[in-house]
Amino acid sequence: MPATPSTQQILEALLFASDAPVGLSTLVEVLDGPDEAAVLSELQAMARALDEGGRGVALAEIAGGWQLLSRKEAAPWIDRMLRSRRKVRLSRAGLETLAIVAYKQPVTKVEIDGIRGVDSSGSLHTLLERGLVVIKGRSKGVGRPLVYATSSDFLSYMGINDLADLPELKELGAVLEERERLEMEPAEGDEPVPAEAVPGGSGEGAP
Amino acid sequence: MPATPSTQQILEALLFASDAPVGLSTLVEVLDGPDEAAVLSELQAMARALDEGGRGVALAEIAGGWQLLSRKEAAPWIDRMLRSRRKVRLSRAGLETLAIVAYKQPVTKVEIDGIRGVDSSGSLHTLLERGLVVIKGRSKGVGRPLVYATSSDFLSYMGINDLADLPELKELGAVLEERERLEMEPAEGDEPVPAEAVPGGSGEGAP
Amino acid sequence: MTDEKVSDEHLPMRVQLPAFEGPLDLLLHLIQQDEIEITDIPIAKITRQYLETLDLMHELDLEVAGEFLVMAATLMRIKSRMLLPPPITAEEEEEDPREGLVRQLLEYRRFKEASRELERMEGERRLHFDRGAPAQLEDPDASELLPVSLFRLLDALKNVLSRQAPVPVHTITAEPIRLEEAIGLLETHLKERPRALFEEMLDLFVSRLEKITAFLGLLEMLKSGTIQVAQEDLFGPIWVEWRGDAPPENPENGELSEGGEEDQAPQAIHAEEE
Repeated sequence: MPATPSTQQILEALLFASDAPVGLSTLVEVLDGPDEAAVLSELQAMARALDEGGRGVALAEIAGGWQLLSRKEAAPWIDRMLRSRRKVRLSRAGLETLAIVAYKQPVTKVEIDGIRGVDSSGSLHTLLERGLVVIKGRSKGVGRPLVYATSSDFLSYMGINDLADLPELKELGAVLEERERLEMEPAEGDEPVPAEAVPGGSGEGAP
Repeated sequence: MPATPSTQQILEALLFASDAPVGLSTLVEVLDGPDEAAVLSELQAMARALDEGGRGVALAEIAGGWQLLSRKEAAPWIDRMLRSRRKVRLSRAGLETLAIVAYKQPVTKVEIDGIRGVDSSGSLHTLLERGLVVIKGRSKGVGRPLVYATSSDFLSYMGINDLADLPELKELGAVLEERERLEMEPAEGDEPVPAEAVPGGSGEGAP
Repeated sequence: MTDEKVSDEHLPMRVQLPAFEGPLDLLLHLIQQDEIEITDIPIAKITRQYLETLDLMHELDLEVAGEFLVMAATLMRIKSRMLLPPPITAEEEEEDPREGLVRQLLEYRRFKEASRELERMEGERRLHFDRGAPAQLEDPDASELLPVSLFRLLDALKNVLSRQAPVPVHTITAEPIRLEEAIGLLETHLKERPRALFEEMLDLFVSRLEKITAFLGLLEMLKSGTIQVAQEDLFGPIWVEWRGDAPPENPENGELSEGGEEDQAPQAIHAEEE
């Protein structure tokens, strides 16, 4: 390695030294030379090179920054090495609560409980404790209840860059629209709705 | 990347994800295929490839194990990155003291010590230094002790606009108390709660 | 009303009962199991199955949360309303008694499905490991504090209060004041009244020890340039003036003299203190 490392080398070293996403602006600032566009194209080149070079790590754009991550194909071996040193996965209750917060944020606990039909204190506690959900402030509504939102750790936890990267629940919109249409129609007794009028029961791949 | 990763790839991923140098014997055990001599020669090949490829990282044998490290030539940049991002965590004692000041302000040190049951000079000092807490004046009480309050920096530190936005204990009561008991088992409900704790199913108005 | 297959009335008496997140989860399960259209629930049948499941949960010694019972009552109420004859006037459109429940089920199902999607993403992300040994700076004179969430703050308060230390014996020993506390108090005071008499400032401090500390504080502030000290004539009163965080070399205020007096003033106070 030459005395003065190349941008590519510095970038790799920087990303390598970090266990969390590093923002593009931080990289630009630290490199103190190439502009944003240049750094971005270096990053893209690095991502490609890592993909093509048959390497054990990959460069991902996540939670608004760049981070090196091990390749998923190596997961079984890493699991074996780290054994139990990992955080447990979220419970079903936790995931339900998280989904409501993610899609309806900012949201109050009363709203969450209402949708789940069950008290969500325990799951909310876990989500707050793990930093995936934060108290965002207060709603303007009556009694000014606290509102909850997802954190940037949530993005990183889900491996996405942005809330807009959450899968769009087209089907949900469809369900509601369908409901509204049904409500418009005169209620013809209890006539069953044709099956295809209502999206199927399970959430299989929406287009 | 092929479905079955190469030994080289697995090795890189293992060394990347490990939080300490990994011993040769551990690597052999985790790989569960090639023998010690083979793994050693893979490691040596990887070290050479990283050296010759002008890469930002290097593979080194330290403390009886193998570890991937950023190249030392990149150290100044890494230092700069860490410095720009470097943040310290408020200690537990500091956080407790801050919580008491936030919720009981204006409050004297004797009161804080009384609540915490220990001397809080150190934490109070840190909080003053950090500008999260300020001396508000003197109490009218015996000895005219100093009284402490939170600063405006505290508000921005917590991400709120107003002290009134601080959540109250009773407001978050159940969420604070109730830890999901499962954690281990991914499919279980929230802890049962008395019926009146949950609005009859739908999310009707706040208290 | 819809065809309720009376034949198929046995609940699957599996020993293993799936864990239900709540009454809505259980209802969805029953509906899905019978392949019933969610918008047209055969309420009598579902109610029966629901109650049977609750019984089973009791038998299996599972805790049945209150919400399950609330839902049972709701189901029975809907059932009885369904039995009422339809309104006589055709104009008067009565809402289907199941309407509210259906809406709730659909809404819940939306998020249940979303949660499966999140679960998939979580699983996918967990295959990728973060760097295990990130670089760290050694010197701990850190510049910035990591943000703390409101939850952590409140949690800390809760912990502290639940520890509830024994009420301390109130011995009124003078609390030794720290230098930075003294400076803090002086600053607060000076921000309100930017020009004050030296003696007046020291009066803020009670004990002799505190006064000395305050004096050291003033020295410190002088050094850092946040205050200026001036004496109008040789044995006249000494004034302290607040200069904020402006750099010390900025002699704009003509009325306050700079230079040697800064050294002199503290001396005067010092003499007085002795």
